[in-house]
Amino acid sequence: MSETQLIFQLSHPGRSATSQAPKALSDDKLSAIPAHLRRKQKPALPEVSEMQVVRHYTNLSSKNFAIDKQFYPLGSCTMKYNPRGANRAAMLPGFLNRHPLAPESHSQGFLSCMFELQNFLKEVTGMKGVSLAPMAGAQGEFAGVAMIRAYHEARGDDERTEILIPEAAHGTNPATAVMCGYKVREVPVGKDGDVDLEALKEACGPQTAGLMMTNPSTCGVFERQIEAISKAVHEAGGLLYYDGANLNAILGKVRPGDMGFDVIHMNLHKTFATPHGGGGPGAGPVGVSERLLPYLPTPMAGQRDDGSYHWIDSDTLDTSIGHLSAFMGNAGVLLRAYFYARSLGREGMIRVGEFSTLAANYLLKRLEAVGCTAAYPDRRASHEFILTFAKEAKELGVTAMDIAKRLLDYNQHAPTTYFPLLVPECFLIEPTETESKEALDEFVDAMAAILEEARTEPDMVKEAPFTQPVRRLDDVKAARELDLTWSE
Amino acid sequence: MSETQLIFQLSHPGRSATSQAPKALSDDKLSAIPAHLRRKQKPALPEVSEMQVVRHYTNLSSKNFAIDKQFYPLGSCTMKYNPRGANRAAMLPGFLNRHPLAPESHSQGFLSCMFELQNFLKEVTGMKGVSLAPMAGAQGEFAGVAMIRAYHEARGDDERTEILIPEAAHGTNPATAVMCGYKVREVPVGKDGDVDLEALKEACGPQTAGLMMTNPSTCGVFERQIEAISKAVHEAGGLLYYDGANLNAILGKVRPGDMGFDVIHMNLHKTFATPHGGGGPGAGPVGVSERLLPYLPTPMAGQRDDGSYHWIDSDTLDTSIGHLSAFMGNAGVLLRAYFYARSLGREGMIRVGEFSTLAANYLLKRLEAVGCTAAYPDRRASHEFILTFAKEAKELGVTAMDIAKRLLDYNQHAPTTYFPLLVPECFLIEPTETESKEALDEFVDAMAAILEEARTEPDMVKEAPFTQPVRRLDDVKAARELDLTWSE
Amino acid sequence: MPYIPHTPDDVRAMLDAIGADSIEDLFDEIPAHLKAAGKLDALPEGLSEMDVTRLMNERAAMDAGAVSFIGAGAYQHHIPAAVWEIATRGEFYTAYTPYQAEASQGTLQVIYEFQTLMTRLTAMDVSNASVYDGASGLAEAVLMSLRANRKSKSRKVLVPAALNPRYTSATQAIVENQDVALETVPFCQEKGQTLIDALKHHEGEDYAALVISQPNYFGSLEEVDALTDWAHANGMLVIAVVNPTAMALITPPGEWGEDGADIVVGEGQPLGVPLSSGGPYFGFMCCKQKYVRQMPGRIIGRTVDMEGKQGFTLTLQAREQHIRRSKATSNICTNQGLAMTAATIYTSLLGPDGLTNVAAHSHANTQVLADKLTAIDGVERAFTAPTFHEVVLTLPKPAGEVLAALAEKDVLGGVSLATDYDMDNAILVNATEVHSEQDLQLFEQALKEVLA
Amino acid sequence: MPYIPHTPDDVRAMLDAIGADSIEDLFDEIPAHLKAAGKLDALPEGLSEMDVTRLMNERAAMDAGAVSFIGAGAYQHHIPAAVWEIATRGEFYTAYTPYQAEASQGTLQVIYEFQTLMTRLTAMDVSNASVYDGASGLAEAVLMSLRANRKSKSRKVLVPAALNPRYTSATQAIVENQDVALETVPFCQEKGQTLIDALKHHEGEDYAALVISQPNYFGSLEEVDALTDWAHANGMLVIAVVNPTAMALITPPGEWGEDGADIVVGEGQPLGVPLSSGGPYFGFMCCKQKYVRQMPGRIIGRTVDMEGKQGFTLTLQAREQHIRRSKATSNICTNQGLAMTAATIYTSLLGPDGLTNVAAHSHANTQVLADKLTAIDGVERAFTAPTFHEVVLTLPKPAGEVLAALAEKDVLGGVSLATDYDMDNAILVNATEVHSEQDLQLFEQALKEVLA
Ligand SMILES: Cc1ncc(COP(=O)(O)O)c(C=O)c1O
Ligand SMILES: Cc1ncc(COP(=O)(O)O)c(C=O)c1O
Repeated sequence: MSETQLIFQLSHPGRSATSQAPKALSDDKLSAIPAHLRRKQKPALPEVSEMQVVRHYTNLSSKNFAIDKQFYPLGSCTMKYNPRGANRAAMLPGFLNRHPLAPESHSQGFLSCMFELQNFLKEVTGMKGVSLAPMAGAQGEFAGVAMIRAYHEARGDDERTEILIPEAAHGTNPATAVMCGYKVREVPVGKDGDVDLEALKEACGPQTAGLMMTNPSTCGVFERQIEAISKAVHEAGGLLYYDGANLNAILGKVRPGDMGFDVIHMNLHKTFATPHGGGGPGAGPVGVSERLLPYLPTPMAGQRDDGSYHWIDSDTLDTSIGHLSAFMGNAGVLLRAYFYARSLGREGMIRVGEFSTLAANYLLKRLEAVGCTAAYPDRRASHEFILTFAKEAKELGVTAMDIAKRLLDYNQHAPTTYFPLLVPECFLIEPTETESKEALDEFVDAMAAILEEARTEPDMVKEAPFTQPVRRLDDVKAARELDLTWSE
Repeated sequence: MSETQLIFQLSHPGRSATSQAPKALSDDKLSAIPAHLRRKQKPALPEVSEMQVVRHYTNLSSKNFAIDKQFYPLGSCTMKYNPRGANRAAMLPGFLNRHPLAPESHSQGFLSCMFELQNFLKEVTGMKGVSLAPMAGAQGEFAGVAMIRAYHEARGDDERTEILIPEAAHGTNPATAVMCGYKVREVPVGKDGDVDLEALKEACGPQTAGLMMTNPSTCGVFERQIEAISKAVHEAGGLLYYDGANLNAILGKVRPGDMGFDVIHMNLHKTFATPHGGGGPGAGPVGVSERLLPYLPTPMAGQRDDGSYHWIDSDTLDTSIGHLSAFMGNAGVLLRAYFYARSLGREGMIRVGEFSTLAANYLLKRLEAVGCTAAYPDRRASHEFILTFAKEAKELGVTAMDIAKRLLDYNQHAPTTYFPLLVPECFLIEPTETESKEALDEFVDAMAAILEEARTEPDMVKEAPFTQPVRRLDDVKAARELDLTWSE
Repeated sequence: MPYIPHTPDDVRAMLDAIGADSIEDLFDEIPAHLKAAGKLDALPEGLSEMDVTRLMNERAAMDAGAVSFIGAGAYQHHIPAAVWEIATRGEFYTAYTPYQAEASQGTLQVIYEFQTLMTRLTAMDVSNASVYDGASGLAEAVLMSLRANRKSKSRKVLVPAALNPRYTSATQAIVENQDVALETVPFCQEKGQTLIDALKHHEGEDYAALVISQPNYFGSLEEVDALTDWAHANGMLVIAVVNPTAMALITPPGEWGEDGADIVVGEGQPLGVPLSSGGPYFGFMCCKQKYVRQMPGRIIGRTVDMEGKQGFTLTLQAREQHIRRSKATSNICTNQGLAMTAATIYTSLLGPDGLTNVAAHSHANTQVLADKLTAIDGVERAFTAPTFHEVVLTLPKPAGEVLAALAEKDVLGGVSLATDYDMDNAILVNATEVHSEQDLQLFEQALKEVLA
Repeated sequence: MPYIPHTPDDVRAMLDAIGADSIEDLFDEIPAHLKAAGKLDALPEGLSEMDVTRLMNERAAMDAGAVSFIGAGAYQHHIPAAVWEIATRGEFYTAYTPYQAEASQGTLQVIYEFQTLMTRLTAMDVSNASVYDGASGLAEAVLMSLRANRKSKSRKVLVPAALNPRYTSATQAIVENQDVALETVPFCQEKGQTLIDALKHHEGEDYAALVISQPNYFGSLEEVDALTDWAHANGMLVIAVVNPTAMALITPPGEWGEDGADIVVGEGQPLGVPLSSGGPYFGFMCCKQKYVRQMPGRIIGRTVDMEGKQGFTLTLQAREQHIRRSKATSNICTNQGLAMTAATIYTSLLGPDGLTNVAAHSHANTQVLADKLTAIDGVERAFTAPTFHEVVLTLPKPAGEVLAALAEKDVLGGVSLATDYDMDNAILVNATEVHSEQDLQLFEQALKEVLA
């Protein structure tokens, strides 16, 4: 069947989707380009008809799981419903056709949305200032740690070389610290999912630039000692970075600013319901406390006394860590987040934390009841929680990976697997507030069935999936015999 | 799995997609509605969340074959590529939000498109006037035959009670004649697919109001005696109706007006590439010769001397057969057709007939080469052609229906089956000009494989399909135990 | 070549397989002197997608920008973004009639759900899968009533004058070919309703059906119970013409009078279909179970497959033209499937509460608008009957003149009743949930200026 | 509750299963005095989809209506309708990173095709699946060059002054944290190009890489062969920053000089991504095979499944942060997948000829525009080097003033070079295939009036 062909295999010399481009120009119109700079051979792009393209990518799309089609409880990713109204609004021609360098006279509509969004984010996080510039969570982290660095440097406090990171942290945290020129010191996490406070205190010192942490943590529990941690780091002269990937859990309940964080990033593609696009784009705005205001990345939207809006750029904010991209960030994502914020409003925001937490705790209890093992059975779940299949792996030879693959056969996207690293054979499960109780129950039913299968037909489970476009893939071959582009 | 549930089965009392509608109003705002006219119980519509709706209908959509996904050679339906640009243009807010009764001052953009489209259609058909009002082919037929009736009546020629229709004709033709108050007399078709001219001549008489025919006919061949037929009917005082469902075959090659037809309808959802929408909407404009101009259905777009556009309605054209719908027809379909006409232009229009005919003749020859039986082996195919599986049905017990179902397993939509009625066990196959040679070859391969299966595993073929969301359905049960709405 | 994939090599190979020298040879059965090749001089040159798009952008922009209060059978409502983002998915948008049921379960289930939705909205037993629009749907209903009313031999149907005149004229244009006559029932000039009194003198006469419009063209609510019972008492079927949004608030036709209406039709456009200059909309059509075999149009049934699994399929095809040809209930073939799909998504999204809120806001906004406008000197409500979301106002000046002056101010103030009802100074005005307080004020202000 | 499906009954049942009395109880591990409940006073009330849509319609309309000639790194091109109709299909739009390969073959194959497309456009060996944008991509490339250039111990990279200043500043902001220094190479004030002469005095010094921008910020075409060979001769890697549309006409970096560029980055926006105020765009990144393990970002490989069937999967993950954590090549995680998907569809739709035509029309239109504008008294081309689709013009008045006056006439006449290059009277102007002859005349006319 044609679906597995590559677009290049459909190519046929001389074919083209003629009406998609202007007609050919005679070569004399190109005489201003010196011959030695002209491309010798046209690029070997596919030569296909319009219908072939439409059919090819329509068919490819149907080989994806997606929130619009399946429950997708990918922990730490907040795969909630992406309102279609947000897509329509962000795709309005006035927004789509606006050049990023359009003059302010022709940007008041867009700027007003950005200005308000900054304010909404300040309010829900309890921070003093927000910049929307970072293009994803990791870039938000980068901006945050770069601000911490700029802060210390501005004070001449330049012995600080280390960032503390709990071992459960997401990989972007240590990678970011390094990108900002810091060494990483990992802090152990206790049996109950909270940071080992004593170890942390020991790690703190004059070399400590700051601590990066997520709360609720990537263990799916709320870090109860947050105030003690904050105190320890601050007393050592370090700053507190909040990785906002899990903000969904506490929206409207606790604010990072109130917990003592100095700088945070938010993942709008998680908490603010913007789509994940098969890998992106996201948006990772940063919020800061008073003392980091001067360092926020530019540009930001500002408002004049007469109510008009303007850009705040590095020329006026010359202490800024600067631009992180050519223009102003992922504007289209920000517009979708703006739509979401306006449709939720105050009451809606508060409900997000409540109902995502309700869903997670319900799902956890039900899964425990059908025989799953919680990693932190004595803790409340936040908006997500961890199961461990260490027992199944040992006793039945059925791993978390096997169960994940088998879930696909039940038309359920698998949760995040093998993260955080400190829990063996784990699932990080995040149902979100937008899934119905029935959807949660169906997932429980699937898990119960799979656990039964693991006991009775472990070999079958180890060979799953059976219903997807491909069977389990040979990742080793993929890495050993690199095949990264197609050739005839 | 959840896909087979009905939207009603997802319903949960009190659930709703809250942001999709305005907030509830207090009952006193409704006090102007007398209590005895108020609905007692709210209608039992589904109570579901926004995501449930999006997920449900997204998943349902994936249970369809469609041109965007498969080759779809449904004879007589011209399933060609539907340009996505046409969809975008027709969905522009200025068009979508225009009320059908908006004043002409606020309709010049829309009217200009309609006026030009009328002219394009006149030109490609060789007719003297065109009305865009009919909403599909069958309504176009209705308008056409109603005009024939109005013409005879206006001349006091009211003994004409019969419409002649070749037996190969589409069911809408006789049904239309009856809706216009005529009796139907069927005219036999010869072994070569042409009308039996002698029989036709015999059938003509003072009772003949007109003849409805398709050319190329629904036998997939060009009616070679068209001029003789035209002469016979005209001499008997009848008018000639052209069913334009097959216009794709001759676009730019022959014009119905030049063949002597007095009135025609076009299926823009076929020839002009507008989408078929899972059953519609279409658009069935009618074109007429000089003498039927006074009877065209209203409204039509006209142009004033100053270049501005206006509506021609029944108040100014009081001989019109009138309105066929509340407003002006399927405007959105007409805009898509307009887009298509503008992007094809003159040269493009001519190519349609050429390449749809090329594709059909190629496919026919290749299918014959792999063992298929053509119904009219000595004729050129038009843009479509007929295969008959009478031999397979008799010798192997494998019917056209079985082969059609098995094609689905090969990811090919089946051609039209069992039409026209006069050819036993037939496929009417229309590949269209937008399918690549490779797509045609794949269909040939599938057919060759199925013919082989019919010989070696006929029972398997009779049980096909195997790969679709359901196996073969019990149509008898469906008709006997009517289950037309869902109840708890 | 736009949309045509064949390269010169392909063409050569295909012609070789056919055994023809040129494409032109394939047309050798066509009498040479009929060929039009090279004739299409009135067609412009083909344009790229970019150029057609630019052209149509300009055209569309010409018609945009006004605030409209025109209703008269087509209504502005907020259409959730999900509706058309899903309806225009290729799988719905580029499929055709589900003749191959196994490969069309998506569309088939949508229709089955649609049928269920419509019967629940109207409180009827069965529904078809759409007819062209509300007006042609009424014509189908009239013809159907002749077939269904076995007690009557009449080819006459009673139609209220207060019915949308576009429905009357389209129905007339369609049914007169079969010598069916529509007789008009006048409305009460004071109330703007159809009164039993006006029917009295038809008692004892044979009519196949009485048409009842709820609300009627003036936006007035009819006394449907009395009308229904009167019709049934006089051997007529009742054909209800209803607004689907109104159904959320108003007694549905299945519950009118003792026995309910027999056939229900209406314009489905308010259920998620944009105004779009008049189409594509869709007509919905429901009836009592006993008349289902007389109903035109496609009907989907639920059944099982070879393995007993639930599935959906076209059923009762013996009513349709592709099977029964000249004996069919109608000639309709291609219907308004995509608009019906959109309506199914819309109605599911709104649910009972959402649709009720839309109806309630439309009603309330129209009341507010009428109050604002009638506060202007010389502007008055024409009728006293309660209304749903449309109202007739009389003006101190000719309607045409006033509407033209309003249009100059980019306010489309409704439709004139001058031509259709000889009410020279009357306009029919509608508001829905999409009209904000500012919109209403804009109209008020503009009318004040125009009448000043 | 918008987007939340739970009814009071559901909530009760769920709490019962948990064994909690109220939702509030679920937060009992959070220190009470930290709780913010009821605090979000600065947030407005929630609005319906209709109201937010209306609001954003109004905002969007405020920014529409001008004709723009601004380029400077983001370019208007016609985007075929198919591109975003397909890219926003739920299956692409609402999926995430293809961690479960078997359930993500759609996205994975798209990326594999994208990788192939980009390597063919740039004539390089391998490509990743996108970085944030062109500017941050350059920062990644600079960091990568330090890892890749084994011969160099330097933490310095040479960057032309004629590079887009936004790229320079973003790169600076990102790499300076790791003590990497960018050294500027001046451009020739007459030609608007980076000349070998300007590099001569760096010979013998240790730099990890030389950045070459083709075209450069002024739209000028650089003598890339000489620059590339010079860099290689001096032990530096070559980082090419290219415009992807230009690739259809201009020698691709893989063919520069003797050995070709080593790393290629650029802004992918021109390939089917709307201007959209600056994002989401996507940065593309290609390199020679031997450096693939130093490349940041996702990479997809083709492999086989258990049954030997072709399939696609994430590969070389050991470069990425989720595996290697602090040893990763970059911290990038979420990338610009959807924009990359759109670009894949766009590039496939246009094909080699279509993209060539787009490039050619953009070039030719810019030439025509420059000719028209320089026919005005006092307006001149600032530089003599050949240009692709952007050109610097000097005006008889300060650029800021002129641009503001043009904007008043709804003509966005380009960007000023005053701040970035102290060229007070210079503007950078772009035209593409979307500009019609009328658009160009409009600019000409407006500029005449402004300068009159
Ligand atoms: C806990 C945590 N932190 C940071 C990130 C990085 O965010 P992004 O992927 O948007 O760069 C993620 C996302 O995957 C995450 O889960
Ligand atoms: C030959 C022929 N005539 C008429 C029609 C009726 O057209 P429509 O379905 O648009 O009413 C068809 C369509 O199916 C057809 O194939």
